[in-house]
Amino acid sequence: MDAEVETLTVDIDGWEGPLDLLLALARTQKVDLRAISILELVEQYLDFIDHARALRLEVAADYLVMAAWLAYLKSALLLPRDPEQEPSPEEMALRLQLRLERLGAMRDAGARLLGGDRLGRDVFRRPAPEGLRTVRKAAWQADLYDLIAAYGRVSARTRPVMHIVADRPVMTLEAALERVARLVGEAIDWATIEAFLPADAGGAFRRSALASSFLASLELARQGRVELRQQAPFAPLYLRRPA
Amino acid sequence: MIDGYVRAVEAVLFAADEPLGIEAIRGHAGDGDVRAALATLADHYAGRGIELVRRGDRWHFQTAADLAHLLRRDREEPRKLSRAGVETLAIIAYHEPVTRAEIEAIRGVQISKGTVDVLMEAGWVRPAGRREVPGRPLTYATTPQFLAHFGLASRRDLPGIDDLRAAGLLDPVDLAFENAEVANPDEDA
Amino acid sequence: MIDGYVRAVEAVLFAADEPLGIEAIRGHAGDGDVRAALATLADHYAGRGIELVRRGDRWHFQTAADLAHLLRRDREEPRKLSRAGVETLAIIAYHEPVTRAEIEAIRGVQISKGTVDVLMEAGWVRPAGRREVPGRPLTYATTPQFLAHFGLASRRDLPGIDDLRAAGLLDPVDLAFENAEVANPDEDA
Repeated sequence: MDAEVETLTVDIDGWEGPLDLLLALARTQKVDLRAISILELVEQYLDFIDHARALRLEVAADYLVMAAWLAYLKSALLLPRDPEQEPSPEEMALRLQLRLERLGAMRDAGARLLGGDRLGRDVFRRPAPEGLRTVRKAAWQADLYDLIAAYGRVSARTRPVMHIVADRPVMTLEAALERVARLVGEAIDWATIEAFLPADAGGAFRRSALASSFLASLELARQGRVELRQQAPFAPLYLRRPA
Repeated sequence: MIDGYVRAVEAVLFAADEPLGIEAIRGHAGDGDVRAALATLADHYAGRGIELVRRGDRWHFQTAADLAHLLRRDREEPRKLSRAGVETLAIIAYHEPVTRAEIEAIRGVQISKGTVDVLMEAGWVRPAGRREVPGRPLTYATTPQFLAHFGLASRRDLPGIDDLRAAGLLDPVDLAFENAEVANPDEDA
Repeated sequence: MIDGYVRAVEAVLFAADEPLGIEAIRGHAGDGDVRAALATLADHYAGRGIELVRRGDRWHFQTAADLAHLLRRDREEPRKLSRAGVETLAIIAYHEPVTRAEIEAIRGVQISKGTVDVLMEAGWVRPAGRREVPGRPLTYATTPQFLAHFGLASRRDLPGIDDLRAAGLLDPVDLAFENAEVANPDEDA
């Protein structure tokens, strides 16, 4: 047993962490991990670390943390039981044993996996198969409506187009200017802009007259020939001759 | 039961990355009657999906020649023709035979080479000789597949300009807007 | 005489450069009973130098495993995995889907970033979604290529997985610990 520990000492850098080292030490006990002596394992580990440090080998911190924890576990296992202690030393020992079992199981599984019939090592596929190809071909879609609508669009875009403006009843700006200037001269007090529209105006002509009269009012106000007043946005607009 | 040496030769040929000669096969499969094994295999595979074939004095497995078409599959994927594609096709259909420059003049926009290529790939457009003018530009026309695809007996079935106008397909945008207003005179009443 | 469809499936699998699933086979061989054809072929090739094998839900031809000694010479070893790599791969395969923290809990040591990267680069391991716990850690699982490479018909064929599961060795320590306590209530009496 000592001789085996000795050979392990040489390889301090070869371990993948304290659990890995513990598993290797546990395996030197040559028993099923379920029957492992945790106390003996703790001794092995502490001896190993002491030995490594005696040889002035660098020992990483996590190995030392494990050593401290194992030393604590050892004393807890050996000293008279403190019933208040949670978790109990036996539970800690069992947890350690379960973790070793799991790591051991995965290590064995990995070895068996690698030892199987691996493609490219034990079994081979054809090195240069013909290969399968799927050639994607576009099936272009368009229907007759798309076609004639497109032609209509092109024609509309490029053919000369005659614009016909429908004859609509309008009051021109010139007429409105003349009318508002004349009427405001007759008025004495503030009057709403509607009062300046022809009494018989209706529909589209009334809207046109209102728009033109509004523009005319602005122009006359700019010339100082009329005063405007409005209390709030969209409130009635009043006009009068300047005082 | 297959002979042990035959199956060794079978595996060696399958795993080889090039046709193998008799000696190369023996080098892997070990001593044995390679020729007899090859004859047995050739016989066994005759008529299967895989064949053992001889190329000069080398042997290899290959897919049965008559099944080569299985290895390359064409798959059609529906794709919508682009706006430029439809317009170009429409111009060709209405004006054929027509040159690229004429198509561009009618469309008022340049067309990329890919646009006509797509129409030819679809089988709707074909080159239709050269126009006898300087530069002898290629002209394009539609194909019988074009008529079949669009359900036309002949190009004369395409609606004329008057039909298009009657269908409202020629209306410029601003005129269409004006009509919409007239149609709803009380909209803001 | 070999059935025409079986022959087509045989040719398609022979020509394929990767294991094929049922749909991919049908995509090339055409409509037919792919499963029946596969069963016929697997039966036909059993014991020959070439075998038809199932890996996950894909199929491919490969040389018979017992002929490895004839074919192995002059070939490069597949990539050599580090011990950390082998253990990590085993843990992922036997526990998938599994988080990095769970892998580290079993190995008792942190895994370097490179370890999982190497397994992913080899195509054996893939990210398999996040675990819905605080931090939403990424989980890892094996790929179809993993099964193909290691010669497994499915994850159920992982060596010893049934025994490991029955022994509770695939359960986390905490769970196993509770079970152990229940099983041995008088252990520390």
